[in-house]
Amino acid sequence: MTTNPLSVALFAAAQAMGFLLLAPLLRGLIKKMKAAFQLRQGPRFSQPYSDLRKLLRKEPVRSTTASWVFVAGPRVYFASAVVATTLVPAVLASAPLERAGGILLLVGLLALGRFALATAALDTGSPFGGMGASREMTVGALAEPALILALFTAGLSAGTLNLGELVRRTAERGTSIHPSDLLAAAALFIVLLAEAGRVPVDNPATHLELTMIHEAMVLEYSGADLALVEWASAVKELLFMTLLAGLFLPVGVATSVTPEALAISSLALLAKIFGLALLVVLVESTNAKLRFFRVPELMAVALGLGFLALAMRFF
Amino acid sequence: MSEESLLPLGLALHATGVALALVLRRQPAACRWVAFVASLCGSLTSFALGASVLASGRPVRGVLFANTAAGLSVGYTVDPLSAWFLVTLAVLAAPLALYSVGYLAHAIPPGRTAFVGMAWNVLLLSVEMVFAADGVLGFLVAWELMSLATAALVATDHESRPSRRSAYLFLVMSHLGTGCLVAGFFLLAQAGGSLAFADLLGGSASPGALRGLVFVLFLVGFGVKAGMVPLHIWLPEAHPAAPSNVSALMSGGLINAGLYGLVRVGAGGLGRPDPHWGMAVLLLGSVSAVLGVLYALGETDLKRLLAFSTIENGGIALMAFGAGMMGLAAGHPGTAALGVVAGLYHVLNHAAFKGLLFLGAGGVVASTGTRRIEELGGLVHRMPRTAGLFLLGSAAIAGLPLLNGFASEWLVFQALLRGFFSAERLTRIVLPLGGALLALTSALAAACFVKAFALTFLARPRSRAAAEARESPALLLVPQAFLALACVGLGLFPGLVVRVLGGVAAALPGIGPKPALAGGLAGVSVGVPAFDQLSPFVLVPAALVALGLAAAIGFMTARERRRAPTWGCGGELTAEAEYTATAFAKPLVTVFRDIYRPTREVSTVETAPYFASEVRYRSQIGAPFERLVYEPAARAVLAAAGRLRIIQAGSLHAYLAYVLVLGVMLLWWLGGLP
Amino acid sequence: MIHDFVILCAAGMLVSLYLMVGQKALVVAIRLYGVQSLLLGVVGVALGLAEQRTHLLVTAALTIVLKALVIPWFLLRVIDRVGIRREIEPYVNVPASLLLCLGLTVVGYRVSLGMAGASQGVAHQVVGVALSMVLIGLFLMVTRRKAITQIIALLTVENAVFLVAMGATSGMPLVVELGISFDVILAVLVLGVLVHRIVDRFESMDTSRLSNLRG
Amino acid sequence: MNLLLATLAAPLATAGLGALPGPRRPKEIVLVSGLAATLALAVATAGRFLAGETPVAFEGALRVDALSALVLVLTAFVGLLAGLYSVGYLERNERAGFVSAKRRTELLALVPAYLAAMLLVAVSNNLGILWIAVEATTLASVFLVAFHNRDTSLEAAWKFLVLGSVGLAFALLGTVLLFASGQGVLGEEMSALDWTHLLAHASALHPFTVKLAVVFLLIGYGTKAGLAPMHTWKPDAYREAPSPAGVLMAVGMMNCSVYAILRVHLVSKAALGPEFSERLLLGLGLASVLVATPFILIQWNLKRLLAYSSIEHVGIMAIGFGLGGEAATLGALLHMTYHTFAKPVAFFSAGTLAQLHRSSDFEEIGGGTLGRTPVASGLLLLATLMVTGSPPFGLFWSEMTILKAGFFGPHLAVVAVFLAALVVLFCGFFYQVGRLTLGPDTKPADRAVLPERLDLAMGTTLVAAVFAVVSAFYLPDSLVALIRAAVRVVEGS
Repeated sequence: MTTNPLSVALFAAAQAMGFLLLAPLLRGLIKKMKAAFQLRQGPRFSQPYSDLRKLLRKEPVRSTTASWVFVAGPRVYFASAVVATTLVPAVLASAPLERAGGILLLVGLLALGRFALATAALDTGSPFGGMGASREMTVGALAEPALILALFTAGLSAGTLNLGELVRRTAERGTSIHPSDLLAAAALFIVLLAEAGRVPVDNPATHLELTMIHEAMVLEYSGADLALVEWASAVKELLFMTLLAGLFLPVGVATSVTPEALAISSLALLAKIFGLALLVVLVESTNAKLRFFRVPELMAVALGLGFLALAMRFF
Repeated sequence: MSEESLLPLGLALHATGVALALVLRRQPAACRWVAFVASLCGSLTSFALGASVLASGRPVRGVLFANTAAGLSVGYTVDPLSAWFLVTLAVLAAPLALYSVGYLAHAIPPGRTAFVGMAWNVLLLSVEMVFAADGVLGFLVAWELMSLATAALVATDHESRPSRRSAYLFLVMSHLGTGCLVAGFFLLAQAGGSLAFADLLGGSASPGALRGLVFVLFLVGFGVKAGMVPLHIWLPEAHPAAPSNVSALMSGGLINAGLYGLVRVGAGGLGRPDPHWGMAVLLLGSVSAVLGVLYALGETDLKRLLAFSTIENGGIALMAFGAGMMGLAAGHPGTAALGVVAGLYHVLNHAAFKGLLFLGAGGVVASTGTRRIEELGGLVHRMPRTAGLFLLGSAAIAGLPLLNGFASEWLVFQALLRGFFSAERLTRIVLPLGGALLALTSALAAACFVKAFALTFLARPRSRAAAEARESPALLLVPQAFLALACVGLGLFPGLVVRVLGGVAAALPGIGPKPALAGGLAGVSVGVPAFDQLSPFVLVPAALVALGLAAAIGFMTARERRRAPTWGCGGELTAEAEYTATAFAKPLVTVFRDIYRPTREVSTVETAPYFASEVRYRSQIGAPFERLVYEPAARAVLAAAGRLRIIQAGSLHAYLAYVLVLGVMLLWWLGGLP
Repeated sequence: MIHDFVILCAAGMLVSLYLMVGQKALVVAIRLYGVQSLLLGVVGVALGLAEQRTHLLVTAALTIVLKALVIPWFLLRVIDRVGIRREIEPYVNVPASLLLCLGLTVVGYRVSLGMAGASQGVAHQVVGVALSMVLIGLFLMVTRRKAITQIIALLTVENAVFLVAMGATSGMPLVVELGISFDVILAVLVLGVLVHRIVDRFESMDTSRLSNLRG
Repeated sequence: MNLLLATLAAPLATAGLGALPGPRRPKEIVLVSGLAATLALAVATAGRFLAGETPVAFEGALRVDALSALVLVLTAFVGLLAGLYSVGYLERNERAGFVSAKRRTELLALVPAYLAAMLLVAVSNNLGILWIAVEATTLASVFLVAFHNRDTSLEAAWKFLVLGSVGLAFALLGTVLLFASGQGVLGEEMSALDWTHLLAHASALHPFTVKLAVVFLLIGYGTKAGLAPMHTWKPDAYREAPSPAGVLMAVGMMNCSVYAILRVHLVSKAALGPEFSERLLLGLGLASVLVATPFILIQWNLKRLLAYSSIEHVGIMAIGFGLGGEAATLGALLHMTYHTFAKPVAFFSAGTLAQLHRSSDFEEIGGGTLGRTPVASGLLLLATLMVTGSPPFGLFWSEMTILKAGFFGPHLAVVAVFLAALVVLFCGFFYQVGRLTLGPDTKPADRAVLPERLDLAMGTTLVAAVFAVVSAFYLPDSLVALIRAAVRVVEGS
């Protein structure tokens, strides 16, 4: 695709903006659908936007114990999520900054965000922060291999680890549903649940100290700091869904920059993400949250799926 | 100044350091400066040599000394591979020398300054010689000297039992290794009769059982130094016991000696390797990596934690080499080159960030007097610069993007995956398994170093010493800053490093030119057609913009900020309530309990029924290898020796009986002869 | 016929050694040693006369004077001084010892057969006797506790060597012969001196007590 | 006067003068100057040989070829060191208030006498003379072993003498048999027992008898050399003998016994071909190395530790000769040379430690000597590096030469075991010396320690150390030439 720095920059900015603006909507959507499942009215779609606005207005209260690390944490987390969005192909069958790197770089960026936030969470000396950080890193440590294996399956079957290239090739090849793809997709989906802090791994709605992971980690944050964290998390969730959609059912992805192609692929993307959101909602409302020490088993399942996918594909 | 004279010059500088340290042993301050400035110059010289060889690609040869009586002469050859390791060593040793000047001042009793200075220079001299030796005997001399000097340095504080013990353990293990090397080299030379590496490791060894045996001997001999599980047991003991500057050198510089040897013999040195060799190295590497990081995670002693992570990183390099060897065995020089490049890159990176971390830890230990993470905390306020540098080191070693750890681990992944298309069934299972384990390793490493940094530097101090810590002096900080810079630079421009390393790999026997990876300022690209590429600095503007955005959001929206004590569920929150390192690692320790085999004991003191006034919790992580392999072996040997005592029971009659029996036996044998 | 005579004497020496093994009285042992040395001397004389070797005669005379007379006398004085007369129970009891000695004799002869081709006809039988004497003498040193007994046993070993020298060779060169004899005498003296010191120190000649240095 | 005879006469005269009663100083001066003269004469003799002539005396009964010259020089060198050290040793003892004048006379007389006997061994060209000389060394040294006149020293002396005599009896038998094997070939005059003569007629000797003779000679002289299983006297004798005598036994006597064994080996090779005696030497050598290993691991006494180390080293030499061939022989002779340079350092530093602590048992010395007697302990550590064959010191080179030759040769199994034993020995030796010198000061409270001074003994140790270190990097060309020539003698080329 294009290599002209300016257009690349614009493309990247546009995609990042897109993610930033749409991510809260996804959260709202999921909330709404969950409510619908529970035969409740539920908040408006736009509720997350209002929440963000509220948080951004509030004055951030910071612990007297905390240091600059506490402040840096959310910002690095946010930045890493935003940069990550420029590495995945969304509407177009190419990622804005795909020259920078592929699957591994993406995973690395997500790890960076986790690292930053977990470190910052330990800065206040609050036991909850520690607990959250510890648990977040535990889950992450187990989720990352699964994620990598799932992505490798896709990458190796296409013969490239570069996401843009990967989507292009799969798009050319058309969707061939190989069993290994299904397994990999399943693994990726489980990782998505973990990374997005969804039931059964975590419960974004709870504030009961002993069960929470992500929420415990950010317990000490408030105001704009908290807003950044929440926003970034939403972006991450959307990012994962886009990734899933792009890698495993590249239907209607725009391989050329023409209005109709773009229109089609945007619609297709929205549809896919809606489907995934529905899936998440289904899982969330039909499952109970797992005991924390059962989570590793779930991750092991994901890891197993990923490995199996790879083996099936290449053995 | 000609290239040939550079190595002798460097060694001579170290030797002068030894001599001057001996002369000035009565004035510690002067002694420090002289010894370590000499070592600094020596390192710079060897850096210059290495750099020029890497630039030109032409090996440099020369003779060092000859023992006329035995008719042995010791020469040296610095080919690109040696040059790479020399450069790696220098990158670490140069800042270390500076650091040592400041560090030794208040880390060791002045009476031992001269000793440390001398041993230090001997050590560097011998390691440089290990990398440069061009023949078996020179190599063995250097290898032995290296072990002895290291043991001496570990035993610097010989009054304390641990350092004595670990020095001895190190000596024993490295001697086992040396024994294997001697056997291996001479068996290898048996065919040709020449002891020159050019003949031995030129890839001319003919396949066969003997070659297999030789490789196993080398694997053990070099594996000991590389800290390869299960030969690693000395490492977590010896590295922490030594003064921190020595620990840094051992972790960042000495294990490289083992890795160097393995590359020499593995990457075509013994001819095209058997497929099993590469697989063995890969698997041993994976095991080392995972176990290393797991034990590091479970560790609450800062320096031991770093030592275990050294085992991990050695393992990662081994994985890369293993993948390379498998590629070589399968007849894919491209993959082989990729593996070697990845491994060598990681070696350099490890030298940079592990050095940085050990120096930081050294500063902490020097100013707080404790290595136990549980007794630290809150140092970010007292030692902000150290904290910042340590954080950067942690991020680098955790393999986070834009830093060097990520770049090399990225290459290791590539090596593992490239082997994929070209390999037969078994390999196709082993390689992705390796990939999964590598992913697990780096994820665990992230967890481990979140703990290492956050619980050491953040929150409230958990001990008086930590509360009264003060920032290290500039002499300690500048070297760390340099290494931090190296971490960033190596992370941002992998392409340049890879271009250099491509030359190194191409110079190896059996690999030859045409490695399947291209590198340049733009970055690295692997495989044709483009399999994957990495150019981190493309990401830099994006990252800056995003950070700016985040900062702006935070900055513009909030009018004023408020400071308040951390919420303590209504109560006053004290340092005791903080999450400890043990607690932080607990979930993962529980998840991997089958590996850790932790022993815990919980004792409750109850003042009244159901009212515990205090609860004590101890948790110990088992050391399976020591318990199951080494201790029984040692016991068996000593028991056997004890039983043999009977030979010399003091009875003259018995002694005469020996002679009689020998005589009778020999006569009987003679009578049987025709 | 002279050869038969030599072999007869040699056999006699062996017999005397067996007798030594068979009993415990120190005095008898010393006397037996004297007899043994005398037989050795006789061998020397016989061979010397038969083959007209004057220096063999000299050696023989030397042997008789020193070993049959002087050394026994010296040893007897030592045990008088020390006042110990009997060998206490040896490590191996007498019957067993005799059996083992038979075995050692077999070993000695078995080896000596290999020399059958050597220049002189008599050689290998003499050597057979001598080798068995050497082994038995050493065996005696192993099994007996008293210092004196050990010295005697050592001396019988020396006798065996001389037997070979006379029987299997036509006698060693005289200078060597003299030097060796001189050294043997010195050795005996030194041994005697040590025995004195030991007895003074330990009030006993039982060398099995000298076992404090172990490991 | 014949230079060779002078070389032998000098120490004898010194011994005679030393035996005379008289004030201390002059006798010490006589001793040292006498031994210095001996060394000078020995070197001169060797020089004569290098110049191309072969010094002889008593119509060839004494003869100096390369091997003799090498042993001669090395032994004389050790003799001088021992002489210097014994003077310092006596001074110290007087400081501590031991050692009567009588004892002093004994030492001053016996040391040179012992040396004289050893030199005679080194230059004897005649089996008979050789035997007599070896017997003489035994008689001279037995009183050195008994020097301290403790119960234990008597015990050690007794064992030393009895075992030695048995060995000598065997050696004598071997000599006689060797003579017998050449009936009608060698003739009957004195020269019949000369090496040169024997080698000349080797092919005509009766093979089986030679085999028999070689067996007895190897056992006999092996006893003096301390090859297992005849080594048992060594630890006792070394522990009891005063350090100067100890070093004479451990180096001088060992070299001479090895010399004797080599002569036998040569005859055997000439008469039977190499395999026979090489196999025996290999077996005995390996046995010695293996026997030394466990006792070094469990050792309780510093001097016994050194004894076992010397058993190990003689074993290494035997293995070297047993492996046969140019390279291995060179390695073995180098080993002898470097061992001669390294061992005195070990003995002297250990002796100093023992003397200052009035005991050589580890318990009674107590750990952490590096704090109490830094110089001696440092030298002991240095010596440990040397005798364990650590680079860059000489024994490393010789051991490598032997190992290389071994791995190139047919006896792979033997060499592998040998290598393993070397590794274990290194670890054991360092364990013992480490626990002695390093660590906190754990001296038994009730023992007083003499202060460490730079006295003559310490000076000697330092000089020896300098020699040892320098020798690793530089051997004078003449010495190298001597070694090479000796290799040619052994290899018969």
